[in-house]
Amino acid sequence: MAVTIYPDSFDPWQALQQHQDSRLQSGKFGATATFVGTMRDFNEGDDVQGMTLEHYPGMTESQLQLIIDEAAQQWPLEDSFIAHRVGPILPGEPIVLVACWSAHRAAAFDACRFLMEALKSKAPFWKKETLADNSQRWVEKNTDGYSHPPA
Amino acid sequence: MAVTIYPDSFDPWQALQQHQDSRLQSGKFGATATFVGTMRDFNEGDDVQGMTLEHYPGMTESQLQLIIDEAAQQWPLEDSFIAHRVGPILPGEPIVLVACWSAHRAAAFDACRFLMEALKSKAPFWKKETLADNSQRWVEKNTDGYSHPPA
Amino acid sequence: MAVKVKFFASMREYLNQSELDISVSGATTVAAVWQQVAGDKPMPENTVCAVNQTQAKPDFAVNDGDEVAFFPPVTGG
Amino acid sequence: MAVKVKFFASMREYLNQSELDISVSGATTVAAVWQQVAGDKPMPENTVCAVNQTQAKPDFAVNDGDEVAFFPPVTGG
Repeated sequence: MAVTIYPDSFDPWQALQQHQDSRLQSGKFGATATFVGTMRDFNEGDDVQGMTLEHYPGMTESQLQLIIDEAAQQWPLEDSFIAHRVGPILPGEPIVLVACWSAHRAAAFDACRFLMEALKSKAPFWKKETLADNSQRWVEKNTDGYSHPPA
Repeated sequence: MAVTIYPDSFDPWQALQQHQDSRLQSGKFGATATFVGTMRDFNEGDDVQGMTLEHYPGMTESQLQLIIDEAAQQWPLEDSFIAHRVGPILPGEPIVLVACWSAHRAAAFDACRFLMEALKSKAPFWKKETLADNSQRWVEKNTDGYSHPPA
Repeated sequence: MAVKVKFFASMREYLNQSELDISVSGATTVAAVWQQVAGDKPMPENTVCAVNQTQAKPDFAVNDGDEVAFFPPVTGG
Repeated sequence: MAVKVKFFASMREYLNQSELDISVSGATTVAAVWQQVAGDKPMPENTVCAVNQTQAKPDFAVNDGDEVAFFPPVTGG
């Protein structure tokens, strides 16, 4: 169970590999579900050239640890890992990584998605976008994380 | 959209990185959901020391391509990737990798899980386990991929 | 007519055959192909059949040049 | 008593304050802390409040040494 805040660009696949090699016991987990959120160059119909990710040092880490603990109580996990970027960030750069390891796939899938939704609603991070014309705007709320049938 | 069959051990995180760098356009996807299945050293209460993965060359690839096409029709995906190991395999080695890239996370999560369940029920692969006492047995069926409420 | 027949996994071991070419006279089906190769060994209940690498039922018609395969439920992933 | 007050994101810009220490006399609440710092600027409807890094309602009681924070809905991930 680990939480990492990256002030600079990070490689999610390398972070996964390192976490797995150092923290997981080979042969004990059969399922790894991961999610990586990456900065897009568009949002809500506008071109975006950059973003700044602000957070609340201290509360951010403790909120992430709380949701990791909650997932560990709800599902039989071998381990889980959350990494999140802060500071200035460019399109194409990773923002967030969530990973869950379990003996079986149902728990890994369910817990990974739970962590991602919990993070989006509970962890104090805020995004400010810089648009193509250099104007800036705060992202006001996160999109829904579930598919809905077409109306 | 790509399918790869590996006759030797592969590194899923490196395969993901390579696929993403060569096939995806930076800034266009915001969500990557992945699943990695890894060989455990236990199954159904027994210690397992090795496994052989048999497949049906030709049909395996075409079935995997079919389910990738089905996912692409059902969700707005930028890309998806399935890699699967065949041949002799040891505990701790990766068996399968499924990855989906989309603008938004709901589609990536849903499609990744769909691909994994479809692969488990439709793609012609068969596992034969070697137990601690050197006896061998065919795995007879796959476990359910969804959590159920306790009875 | 000529038909290629393939067996995989436990089915391969059950019949001790992995791949063979057979010659069939007249109209035939997947079930008839099984019988021609397996003789009096019955087809196990959960057998999956495929014709030209697409899943097919036992009464599916087989044509000249077809590839017919028999295997147990899949267990990949 | 001494209270540390923090503002984040659009709330920081709204009040042009990021962090300050204030002195409060007698019993107080999160809402009273806001008023003491913000004066007549109303607390936006969707403001999230936290006391000692745990979310709290505006009527939550504040004690000596507490850290009180105000921020908009979170948008990470």
